[in-house]
Amino acid sequence: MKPETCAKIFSQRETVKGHFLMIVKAPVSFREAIPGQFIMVRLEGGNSPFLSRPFSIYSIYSRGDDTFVEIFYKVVGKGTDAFSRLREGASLDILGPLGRGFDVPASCRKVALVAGGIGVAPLSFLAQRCGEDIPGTEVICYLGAGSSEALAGLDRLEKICSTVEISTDDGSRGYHGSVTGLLKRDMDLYADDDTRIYSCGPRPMLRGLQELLKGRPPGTCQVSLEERMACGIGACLGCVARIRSDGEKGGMVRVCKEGPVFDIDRVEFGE
Amino acid sequence: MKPETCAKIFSQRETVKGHFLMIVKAPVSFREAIPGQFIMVRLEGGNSPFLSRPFSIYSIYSRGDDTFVEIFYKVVGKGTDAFSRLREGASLDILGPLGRGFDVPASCRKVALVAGGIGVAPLSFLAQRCGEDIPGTEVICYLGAGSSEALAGLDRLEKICSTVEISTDDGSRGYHGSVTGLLKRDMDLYADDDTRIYSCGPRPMLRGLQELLKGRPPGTCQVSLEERMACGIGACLGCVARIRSDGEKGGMVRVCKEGPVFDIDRVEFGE
Amino acid sequence: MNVKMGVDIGGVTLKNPVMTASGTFGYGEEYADYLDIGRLGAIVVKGLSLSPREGNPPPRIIETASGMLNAVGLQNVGVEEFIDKKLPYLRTIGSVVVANIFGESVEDYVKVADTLSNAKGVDLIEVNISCPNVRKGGIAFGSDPVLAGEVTRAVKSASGLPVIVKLTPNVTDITKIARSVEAAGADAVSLINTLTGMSIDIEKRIPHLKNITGGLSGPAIKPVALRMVWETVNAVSIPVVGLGGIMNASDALEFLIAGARAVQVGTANFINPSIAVDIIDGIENYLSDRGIGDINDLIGTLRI
Amino acid sequence: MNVKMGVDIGGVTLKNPVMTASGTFGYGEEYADYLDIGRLGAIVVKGLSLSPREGNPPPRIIETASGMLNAVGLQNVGVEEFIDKKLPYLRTIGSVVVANIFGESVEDYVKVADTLSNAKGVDLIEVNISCPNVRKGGIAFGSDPVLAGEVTRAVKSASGLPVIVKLTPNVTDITKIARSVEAAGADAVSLINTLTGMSIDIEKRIPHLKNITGGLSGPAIKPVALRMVWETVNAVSIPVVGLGGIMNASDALEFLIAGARAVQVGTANFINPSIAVDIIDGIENYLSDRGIGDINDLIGTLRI
Ligand SMILES: Cc1cc2nc3c(=O)[nH]c(=O)nc-3n(C[C@H](O)[C@H](O)[C@H](O)COP(=O)(O)OP(=O)(O)OC[C@H]3O[C@@H](n4cnc5c(N)ncnc54)[C@H](O)[C@@H]3O)c2cc1C
Ligand SMILES: Cc1cc2nc3c(=O)[nH]c(=O)nc-3n(C[C@H](O)[C@H](O)[C@H](O)COP(=O)(O)OP(=O)(O)OC[C@H]3O[C@@H](n4cnc5c(N)ncnc54)[C@H](O)[C@@H]3O)c2cc1C
Ligand SMILES: Cc1cc2nc3c(=O)[nH]c(=O)nc-3n(C[C@H](O)[C@H](O)[C@H](O)COP(=O)(O)O)c2cc1C
Ligand SMILES: Cc1cc2nc3c(=O)[nH]c(=O)nc-3n(C[C@H](O)[C@H](O)[C@H](O)COP(=O)(O)O)c2cc1C
Ligand code: FES
Ligand code: FES
Repeated sequence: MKPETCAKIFSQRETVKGHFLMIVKAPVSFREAIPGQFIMVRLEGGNSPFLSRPFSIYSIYSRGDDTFVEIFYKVVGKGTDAFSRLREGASLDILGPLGRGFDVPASCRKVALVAGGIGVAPLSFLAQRCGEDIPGTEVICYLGAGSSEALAGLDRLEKICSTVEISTDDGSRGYHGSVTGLLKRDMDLYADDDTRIYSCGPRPMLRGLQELLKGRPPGTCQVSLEERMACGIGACLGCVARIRSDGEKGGMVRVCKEGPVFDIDRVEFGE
Repeated sequence: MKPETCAKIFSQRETVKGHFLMIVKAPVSFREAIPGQFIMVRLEGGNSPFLSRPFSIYSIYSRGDDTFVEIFYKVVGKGTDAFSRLREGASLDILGPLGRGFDVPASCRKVALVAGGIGVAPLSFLAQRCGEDIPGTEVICYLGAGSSEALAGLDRLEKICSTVEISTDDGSRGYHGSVTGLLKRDMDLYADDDTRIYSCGPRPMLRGLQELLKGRPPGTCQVSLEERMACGIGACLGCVARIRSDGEKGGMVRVCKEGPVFDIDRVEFGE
Repeated sequence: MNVKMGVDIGGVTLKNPVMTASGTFGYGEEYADYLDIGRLGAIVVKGLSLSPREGNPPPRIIETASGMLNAVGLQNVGVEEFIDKKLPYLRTIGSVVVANIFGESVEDYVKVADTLSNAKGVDLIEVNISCPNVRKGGIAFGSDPVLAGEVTRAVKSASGLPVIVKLTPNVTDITKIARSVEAAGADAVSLINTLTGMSIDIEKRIPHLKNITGGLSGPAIKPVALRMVWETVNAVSIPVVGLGGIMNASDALEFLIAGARAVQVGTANFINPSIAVDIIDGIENYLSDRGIGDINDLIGTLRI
Repeated sequence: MNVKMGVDIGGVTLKNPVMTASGTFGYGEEYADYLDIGRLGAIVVKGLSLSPREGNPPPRIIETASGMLNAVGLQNVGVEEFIDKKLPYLRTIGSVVVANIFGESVEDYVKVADTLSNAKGVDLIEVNISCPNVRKGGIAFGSDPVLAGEVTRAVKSASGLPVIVKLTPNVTDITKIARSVEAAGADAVSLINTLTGMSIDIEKRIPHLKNITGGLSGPAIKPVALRMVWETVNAVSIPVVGLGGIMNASDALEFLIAGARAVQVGTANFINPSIAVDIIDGIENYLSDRGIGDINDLIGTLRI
């Protein structure tokens, strides 16, 4: 049994403008969380907002007997706005860890992370675990944002990645253009079999990445998708994405259960 | 114009178990409030609870340029429960002062207050104002509660009233029985023309009081009624009580606008 | 940017598309302290009947999740006292005045409409057809296309004023009723009135409302209201006035984008008595932020 | 105090009156980690059709005030795969299993019901009649008393199992439909299914749901659901199963006091996956606190 838990906020602060790092005291079961997995979060009591909201796990750590979950989120609507107003000690209902995380083959020697905006959250956790679990692996992160002030999560990435490459849409820092444009420049670095690419970000960015990786062998790249969710556990069928069959599962597939991580070549992004 | 205001909680504490004293920083217009008037209070943002809740003004005071309104309430449901969880600095939407307060003739020499439970709130404000505005008036308060631990508002009453008489249903303190029973004992003290009785409390208590005062001249006693309210300003017609005509207004009368204070002889309590 | 906010309903120009809904704004005067009533596109007064009505016994209201139930029972001063005591104030405010009317027989409706048409100061009549027809065994006028058409036709011929017919959502197909009242000559339709609901006190095992059932309003019903407005916009060619759960400019914009020519703000007035002007300002800002110079260029621009 | 919680629906005994609603509890297995499924009175599985269905394209859900809209479009594995892959697990849980079925023609319904009647492990059939009859131009089976009766009669004669007919609230008079399905042989009715609603993205000016409209569920609709349950209880003599917005024991008790023989918990499962057992415990506590020894002594005790 892993029922919903009432969790207390341990700390919360705004990092980059409009982006909040929240640390929550969680059940010990969270220690088994895998990068790419997520949690469902809801304000305790009341109906505003009504549904729980999904957030990637940004990190898990323990101190003594206590386990902590970090989530890193951007305020985009009323749920995230309500969360951002909470202070230390406030209670949340949380459920997780949920979904299928990223697969990193032990043989992997080089990892490229392609993060668009707050899509950095699951990738940062992945970078941290790669560093811990497969030492010697090179982790290069491509981080894109609208402008230099919106580069969320950069500080931590600089500590845990071998290299961080930056792009901004307005050119205020790093490469001037999209993060896929930046990756394209470096594509020949990631030609080998022992290379893997992982990505999370807005749909147009992921679609661009899929285009860029056309012709690469299946399994080269995995992405974490975002869809509106109600249950987070595979029951409501609200969160589906169209996924190409891999022989077994295909069609309208649940992002919360079979995902949120999918091989990029299987995702049908549509128009 | 006296639109709804966003007010900050200055302080809040539990006095007697389940009873909270909340002090809110209010617009200067509140200085004109009359005992018996009330305010509509709502949590800022969100829909839980959805409607504003009415509370009597327990006191108004100023410090420097700031005006403060006190409300004294009992937790009985989800609105009052939500309010009780708020801390200093939290924001509320408040509207008021609203309704018609108690009339105290300047000629009044003796005032009896009959308070049932949290009904003490408007009466305590009335006692305070009588003391300030018509010096020399004797203010006797009859305060009833279920048991001695539920005697809310007693400390303040003891400071501002000439006498406080206590009744408890379980006899754990003061008179053993209802507060109207206690008043009945003293009824001959209140026979004169310059005497007035004011009351607030549960319906059965008010009905008992009406019974007790049968035959007294109209105007002897005023009560503050409680009905569920939506608007608080006379627009929704949700809060009506059946009031006997005084020649002008009668029938289904708005508690928020023509009340909450009515002459007791005009109230039709029904079964 | 200067935005044109005026809209036309049945030949009457509203300075903006925001009205206050019947039964939630009294006779206007109750709100005089809380907002500049002259800024409203229109005010719709509490439903008027031929004779004064006392309404239902209390309790009349109960809160529900994101909404409320009411069983006020159409308490009102009656059309005569309205004209004598309430209309003089309304004539001074500078907003369009809509008289909401109801009756228990077609003749009732006709008499009220006729009386109002002769009173200076009323610009539009809104016919509430959610009431039971006592002659026809209590079936609501608004739930039967034939009855709805009948009452519309009768009011239209009795009234010199343009007529909005206000539809009930408690029906299988609201477009049938809308088409029927359009055919009967309605100048516009407004929707939705409240959904019928109920709430029970589990301690006492009695209904919370003395009347047993009541009308559900507030944000809870907004999705239903918006769906019905959109269906109706696609079914009739007269203007549709949208309402039901509008709490802010964004909600109002949903209705306008769906094709409502105007909107009404109801229960929200109870939550914040000056909310209607906030909504007007919010709509204006939305338009000017997007360079839309005329509200009519936004109405009905939903892409599907 | 030892409280009797068992209730009877169509000759099947539920250990308590709490079921989980179709489409909100998957095929049961999804919740195995979150609660002891064997404690449930019954589980109603996601609606089953003859062939697997892909459902609607996303976005399929959007939150509303105290509720949500869904346009899942009845995605399901189809009745064959259900029997092969899902039913074996359900046979082991020790709760009553209700198969919810739907079709686009009477023949569809009959075939699904027939197939399920021959599969060991299904105790009851719940017939969802909110679906459009493609033959009859898309009019929903559930909004026409004649069609509703027809499909009920056909399913009853095809099925060896007791049949619950699940009614849609999007009708003028739900008691007409209820009486018609009762006359056609339904063993029970359940209500309500979702209210049809809509929501618009004012930035993009498109509907939030790809399907344009969706079904509204959650606490927002509870007052409407309770009113319809109460009306139906007074109109038919077969058991009524109440649902719509039940979030806690207190909500469930309102339905039981109104006369529902059992309740279903729907959207609430999404908010807290173990909520159904909390509701069972809450009902039991309410009864024992008040010295009511048998749930059946509470059902229908509303005083009006
Ligand atoms: C598996 C998963 C992991 C996620 N991880 C993170 C994370 O680590 N940090 C973070 O900031 N966000 C994350 N998101 C997105 C996050 O869930 C949404 O931003 C959040 O639900 C918005 O809630 P709201 O009430 O503030 O916005 P709403 O008021 O509901 O909507 C505001 C805007 O946000 C968009 N939005 C709403 N819900 C989602 C959603 N589920 N996915 C994508 N966009 C949405 C809407 O389209 C709309 O434009 C994740 C989403 C998923 C599905
Ligand atoms: C003019 C006026 C002045 C009031 N002054 C005070 C005050 O100074 N202190 C105080 O503690 N309370 C006061 N009340 C009562 C207070 O408004 C209610 O206790 C409160 O609204 C309950 O909200 P809730 O959400 O906690 O309860 P709910 O969950 O809404 O209901 C819980 C219980 O409270 C009762 N209740 C709900 N609303 C009212 C109401 N408006 N009047 C009476 N009973 C109600 C219900 O019948 C129910 O039994 C006053 C009421 C009025 C009308
Ligand atoms: C307390 C109250 C009284 C109402 N009285 C009337 C009325 O007299 N005539 C009428 O047509 N509608 C009446 N209504 C319905 C509203 O005008 C409106 O149609 C409904 O509340 C939905 O809008 P809302 O959700 O914005 O409130 C009343 C609603 C409420 C809440
Ligand atoms: C995501 C979702 C899927 C649903 N699928 C079905 C279904 O397949 N068959 C059915 O009869 N009802 C279905 N329903 C309706 C529910 O069973 C229930 O009638 C409705 O949601 C009201 O109850 P609630 O407010 O407790 O959720 C679905 C509801 C939701 C929210
Ligand atoms: S969120 Fe419910 S199935 Fe994925
Ligand atoms: S609360 Fe609305 S009229 Fe009194």
